This record gives sequence, C-alpha cells and structure tokens, in this order.
Amino acid sequence: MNPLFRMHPDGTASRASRVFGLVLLVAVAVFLAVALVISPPDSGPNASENSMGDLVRIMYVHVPVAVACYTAFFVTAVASVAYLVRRSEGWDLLAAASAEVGVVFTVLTLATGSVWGHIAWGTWWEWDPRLTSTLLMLIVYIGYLALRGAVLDPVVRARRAAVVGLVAFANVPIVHYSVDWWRGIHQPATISRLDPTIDGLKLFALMFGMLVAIAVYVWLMVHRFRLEFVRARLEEQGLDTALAERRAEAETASGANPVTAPKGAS
Amino acid sequence: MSILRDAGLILGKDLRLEMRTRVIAGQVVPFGLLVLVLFAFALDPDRRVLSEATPGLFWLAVLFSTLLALQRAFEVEAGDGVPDALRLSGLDPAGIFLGKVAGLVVHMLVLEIVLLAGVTLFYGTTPHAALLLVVTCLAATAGLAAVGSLYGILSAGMRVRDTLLPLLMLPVVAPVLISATQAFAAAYRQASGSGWRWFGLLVVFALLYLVIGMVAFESLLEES
Amino acid sequence: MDVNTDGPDDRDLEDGGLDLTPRTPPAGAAVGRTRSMRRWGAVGVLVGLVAVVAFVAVQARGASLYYRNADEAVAQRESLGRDRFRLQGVVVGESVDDGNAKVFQVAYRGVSVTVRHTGKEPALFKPGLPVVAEGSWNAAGTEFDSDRLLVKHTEDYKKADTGDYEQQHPDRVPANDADSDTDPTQAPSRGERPDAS
Amino acid sequence: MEPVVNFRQAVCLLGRFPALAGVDLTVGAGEIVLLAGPNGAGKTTVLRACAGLVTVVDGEARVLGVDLRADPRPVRQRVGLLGHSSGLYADLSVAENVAFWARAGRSRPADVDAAMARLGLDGRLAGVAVGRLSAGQRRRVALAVLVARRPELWLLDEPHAALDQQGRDLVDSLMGDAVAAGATVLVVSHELDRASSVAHRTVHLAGGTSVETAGTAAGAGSQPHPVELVP
Repeated sequence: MNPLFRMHPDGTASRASRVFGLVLLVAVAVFLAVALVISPPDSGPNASENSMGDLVRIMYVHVPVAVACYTAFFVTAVASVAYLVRRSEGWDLLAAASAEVGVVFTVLTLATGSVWGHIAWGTWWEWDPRLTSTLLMLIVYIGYLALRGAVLDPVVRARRAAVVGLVAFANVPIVHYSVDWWRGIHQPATISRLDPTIDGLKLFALMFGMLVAIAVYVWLMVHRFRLEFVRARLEEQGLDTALAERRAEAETASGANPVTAPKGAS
Repeated sequence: MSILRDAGLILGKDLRLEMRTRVIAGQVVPFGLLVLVLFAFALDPDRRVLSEATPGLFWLAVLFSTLLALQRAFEVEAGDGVPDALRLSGLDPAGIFLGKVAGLVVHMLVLEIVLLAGVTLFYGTTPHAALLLVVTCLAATAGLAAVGSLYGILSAGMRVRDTLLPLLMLPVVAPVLISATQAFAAAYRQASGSGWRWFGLLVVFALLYLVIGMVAFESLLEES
Repeated sequence: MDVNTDGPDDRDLEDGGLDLTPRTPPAGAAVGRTRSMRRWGAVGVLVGLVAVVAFVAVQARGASLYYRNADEAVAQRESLGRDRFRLQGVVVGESVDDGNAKVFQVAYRGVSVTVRHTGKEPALFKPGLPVVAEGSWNAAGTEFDSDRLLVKHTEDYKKADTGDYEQQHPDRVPANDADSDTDPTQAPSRGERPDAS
Repeated sequence: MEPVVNFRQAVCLLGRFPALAGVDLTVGAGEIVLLAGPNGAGKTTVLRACAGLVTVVDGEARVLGVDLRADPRPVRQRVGLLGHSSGLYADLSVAENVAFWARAGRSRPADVDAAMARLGLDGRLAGVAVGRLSAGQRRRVALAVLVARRPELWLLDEPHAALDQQGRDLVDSLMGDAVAAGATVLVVSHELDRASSVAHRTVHLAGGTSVETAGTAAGAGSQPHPVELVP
C-alpha cells in the first residue's frame, strides 16, 4: 500500500488523512470568516425581497450539512447494494460508517433549521412536509444503527443491515422533493434548479460551505470506517488464536488415547 | 405456481394456529378496542372531537394492534427449532413471505371490522363512501402486513426483537398511516374524490413492499 | 398393504407399508428457479421504486395537507365553516393595528382575504412576503381570524428587483392591484372575493 | 462414485467460535457412520454443516454432490435432520405438524400415513398438541416428519436420547431400513454400545477436528465394534 495511506499503528490516521485534516481545519476557519464576516448581510440596497439581515448566514451552514447528510445516506445505500452483490465486509463497514456520520449531520440539519425557523418563520417546529419527512428519515437511520448494534454475528448483521440501508434510502428523494410536491412552510430549492436564485458572495459562501461540509463528512467517515476495520481485524486475530486453541483441544483429547496419531501434522 | 402453493400452506398453518390458540381473537382484538376506549378517555367525552379525529384514531389503534399481531406471528416462527425446519423444508422463501403476509392480512381485517364497529358505536361516526372505506382497509392492511413481515423476519432471532421491531417499522409505515387516514377522512365526509388518490398511494406502497419482501426474504431467512 | 415397486422388498409386515427409498428432486430445479426469480425481483423493485416516485410526483403533489391558498379558502368558505385551517397568501399593503389585533390583507392569484391576527408576529413579517396564518373564518365569513402567524419566506436571495416582479411571480400580487387583475380563469373565485376596502 | 459426504479440513464458525477447526470426513453411499467424541467436540456442528445450515468458511465440503462452500441451499431439501430441537409448532397437534412439514417437503400422503403408523403416532397421540407431549414423544414426531420426507441423507443427532427401550429399537431398525432402501446415515450418539452395533464405522471428533477413523465397513446389524478395539 502507498505509505501515504498506511494507517498509524496506534490510531486511525494515515499521513494523507492527517494532511487532509489540517487542510480541512484551515478551510473551516476560512469558511467561517466568509460566512460570518466577509459575505454581506441580506439588508441594505442589495437586499433580497426577504431582507433577512444577518439571519441569512444560518443558510451557509444549514444547507451544506443537509447536502452532506444526503451524500452520507447515498453512500450508505450504494455500499449496501455493493455488499449484497459482492458480500465483502468492507462495503458493510463503509455503509455503517457513512450512516453514522449521516445521522449526526441530519441532527445538525434539524437543529440549524429549527433556529432559522424560530427567527424567520416564527416557530421552532412546524409539521411541514420537509421537516416531518426529515425527522422520519432521522428515525429510520437511527433504527438502522440500532439494528447494527443489536445483531452480534457479523455476517447476519451485514446482510440485514444492507437490506435496511437500501430500503431506508427511499426517504432521501422524498425529503428533497417534498418542498416541490407538497405545500409547506419550507422554501423551495434555491440552488438545485436551472436558474439559481442566489448570486455573488452569498452564492460563494453557500457553495464553499457545501464543499467544506462534504469534506468534513469524508474525513469523519474515513476515520469511522478505519476504526470499524481495525476492530474487525482485531476480531480476526482473535479467530486465529481461537482456531489454534480449538485444535489444541483435540491434541489433549487424542493425547489421552495413545494409539491415535494427532491430525493436522500437514 | 409453487410460490402460491407454499404461501397457501403457510397461510393454512397460521389460520389453524389461530384456531387452536385464539391469540388474535382473544387478545389482540380486545387490545385494539381498549385503545379506542383509551383515546376516548384521553380526548374527553366530547363526541365532536372524537368523530373528527376518528380516521386518525382508528388507524393508530390498527397500527398498535398490528405490532402485537406481528410479534405473535413471528414468535411462532421462532419456536423450538422452527427456523431451521423452515430452511430445510424446501418451501420457497418468497412463498413463506406471502403466506405470512396473507395470514396477517386475514387477522388484521377481522380486527378492522371490529374496530370499525367500535368507532361507529363509541365515536358516533358513520361513513358515506362504504366502498372507499373497504378498499382502503384492504390496501392499507396489505401494506402494513408486507412491511411488518419484512421487518418481522429482519428482527427474528434477536433478544431485542420486541423493542427493535417498532422502531424499525413505524417510521416506514408512516405513509400508510397518513394515506389511510386521509382516505378515511374523505370517506367520512361527503366528498370522497381525494380519497381515491390516497387509496392509489396505498396500493403502490403495498405492491412495492410485497416485491421487496419477496426478493429480500430469502436472504433474511438465512442464519437468523 | 401398499407395496411400492421401486422400494426394497425385504420389508416385514410391521412397517405398515413404509417406503424409505430416498426421493431425488430434479437436479438444480429449485435453485435455478430462485436465482432467476431473484433477478426478476431486483428488476421489479427498481420498477416499483420508479413507479412510486412517479406516482407521488404526479398524484400526491399539491395535496392541500398543510395550507389553503387565499383563493381556495374563499372558494371553499361554505364547506369550511368555522373549521380551523391554515391560510396562505402574500401580505398586501401595510397592516393596521386596531388595539387588540393586527389587520392586514393577504392575496393569492388576485383573490385577497382580510386577516385579523391576534398574537405575536415573526420578525420577517412585511408586505410582499407570503405568510401562513392559522385560524378560521369569522362568524360572518368576511374575515379570517388568526392566532398563529408564520412567514413563508421565498427561495430568492438575489437583489430584489421590482421591475419584472409580476412576471417572475404570477401568483403574487404586489401592492393592492388585485382589482386590476382581469385574468378570466380567476373569475369564479373573484366573484366571491370579500370586499377588501 | 462420489461419497455422499466429503469434508476436507472443513472449518465452521459459530459467531466467532471455531466449532469446526478442520474436519476430515468421508461417508460413502449406503453407509451408517457414527460420530463420537466428548461434549463440545463439534459433532452437532458437523451434522448442521451437512444440512447446509452452518456455513463452511474454509476447507472443502461436498454433500450429495453439492459444494457447500459455493451454495449450501440445494442440499437442504435432500437431507433429513433430527436435531436437539424438534422443529415443531407447539400449538398444533401431532397430525397437523407432521402433515404440514411433510406437505412442505412435497411428500406423498401415503408416506405421511405410513410414517405416523411406524412411529406409533396414528392412535390417540395424533390429536394432541405437540406442546403437551413429553420430550420422547416429541422426538418420535420429529422422526415421523423426517421419515415421511424420505431424505437421501439422514442426519441424526443423538436419536436415542429421551426415548424408551422400544423407541430406541425403533430408531435402530429405521436406520437399518433406510440404508437398505438406499439412503445414507450419519449419526451422533453417546450410547456407543448401541450405536456402534448398528453403525458400519465410527469417526471420532475432538476439539473441532477429526482425530481418527475406526472400524471397517460392515453390513447393518453386524457384530458390535466397541471403540476400545481400535488397533
């Protein structure tokens, strides 16, 4: 393996992921400066029809973490399909790692959205299709993680989790298009349309935020994946010991019987 | 069709089991009625509130009772060596799935008939579009049973089955709850036009999960 | 006694015609069947998913679960009675505070409704932005009594440009020109429009 | 002709525990082979692996010409497993249980009746719920299901346990009849005297590995081969 990606023996970092992490740290700092200071508030002569003032800055976090949670659940679904086809452990671990980070980002999405809703709409929570479906999506993936925590045998766990991870993804398009299909308080899409209704530094802050959020997701996911991978290797090491111990049982058993030649001499 | 033959065998077995034990008739159906009564206590004996909320309360009562029926249906299959016996039996896994779904549908339809009588009597609501009511029950029940059987086998053989099953299943059946409630609300009002749209959604949901269950059941039946 | 010709012939009378000759199923039949079924099943799931998305997009969109637009609220005034519902429309003109309530107009597709709101209003509340008001028609059916007001801000974060405002937002009504709207398709609901003045 | 069971250094895991740590086992067609060994030696796991219920993760394993490592499912319908658990629905009657499992395996009704009669279940017991039977009676019902399905390979896990004297004799005669009719039997038993009098050969397991093969091929009902006589 390329030494750049070789994991440190005492952790889950490789040289590449460390550099990635440092770059990410700088990027987050720059992003915060752009989002909170440099980009203009939505007021004054250049204000939009909503003229949200400084409130608009919540969007630079809210939308990117939402996009990151979509990404995470998409990766979980793809990895689940790949597991069902290839039946290899790595895909299963990838699906798990991605779902776990996705759940964190979904919680962040709901939390930032709630703050926004309180200020802009006038309520912390509203039974709007987008909000309701996002909450259901969160619970579905919490159930996915609960299932993974409940089954012990790794093969059984992988198989069942893959089915749930695939079926659960049906939520994601529903969440995304709920604002177009049904009436709700949540605004429709701003950038994922042919004529984005945002421009200038605001657009830059939003796009930069998405880049950073997805990078943070990747960084977290890689480390979560490696942790699971190391854990699986640890269990495998235990397996070799267990096999040796199991065979030793036979040696003692046959040792009691002087006539038999022990097996496994080959 | 060997799938249908196997489904028929499982259905016959489940109905016979119910005849012998009367768990659905003697425990689950009374539980559903109890839920209706408790709703009435919780919402004060104001008939207007109750009759307005009837569609939602009815389907919530059905949903809670379904969880009990499901736990019963898969507890039976977790009995003494039965999972192994099923795998060795030569029954088609898709047939087993359809059989379990059919058994659940029969039990739940009985439950729904009793609960419908219950809401008419207790809450004083009378439907205007009986046909819409009946087909909504059929489609919603098929969807609930399909999802329930899929997640029932998924959580089979786990020590935490009884707590995990509701957590996995209830968010997934939320569309059934919404659609069935809306269709019922339309059936209880004079205008049932929008109800048929919701009925369509229920049919699509049920078909989707029946197909998913038939495909995934074999994989889930292994090593439970 | 049922004697099976392909069975062993050394059975005694006690075994009640028991035939233990192994049955051999046609080789590979079951496996081949499930394999091909699973492949078709996977296709079925994909088709099903597409069908669901298409169905939801076509059939369930626009379902009036969450709010009614001002024109619908006016058209359904009879059947709504005093039921609680949410009313959506764009705030038109300045609001007047009459001491215990805030009174303003909301409009949608040229139909406007007078809203009498008691309670808090969100920070973003201002003319030109859509709002969702929760409440019911008053006893006379002339005004909408609301006790909960939410601002439904738009997705537009570009510099506000009033030039092509109407062209961009055909469903919104800028300042009080609802009366000049002569769109014939809106005629039936306009006929029931309560007097805004 | 290929042996009915052919294991070469087969490894099976139960969770993380290597229940089988390299088993060599060959059972020819028409043989009755006795698996012996101390508790926890992996005997039951060998039977379950032969039935395609436990995945073989390493080594070589073929049963009835089916490669268990590739896909164990095709073998399942062709074997009959009598395990520690009965695989019966406790709330259904004896007759209903046998009928259901036999129909599931596409047995003929005549085979079901004959099996019930042979195991003494056609009388009063037929209508009793399985949950009210004694362990030995439940064993008989499970055996009836196995017999009615007429499998090619019989996998019997301590078939004598919990049975009365008459039941034990019945099991022995059934094994003999099965082999005479062309089936193959792999039996696990702790009653070595009784079992080895029926078995043609004994294979010893310990610590999840096969430690020796004893005995020579002989006809059913031949002289007993006490294990102590191993050269």
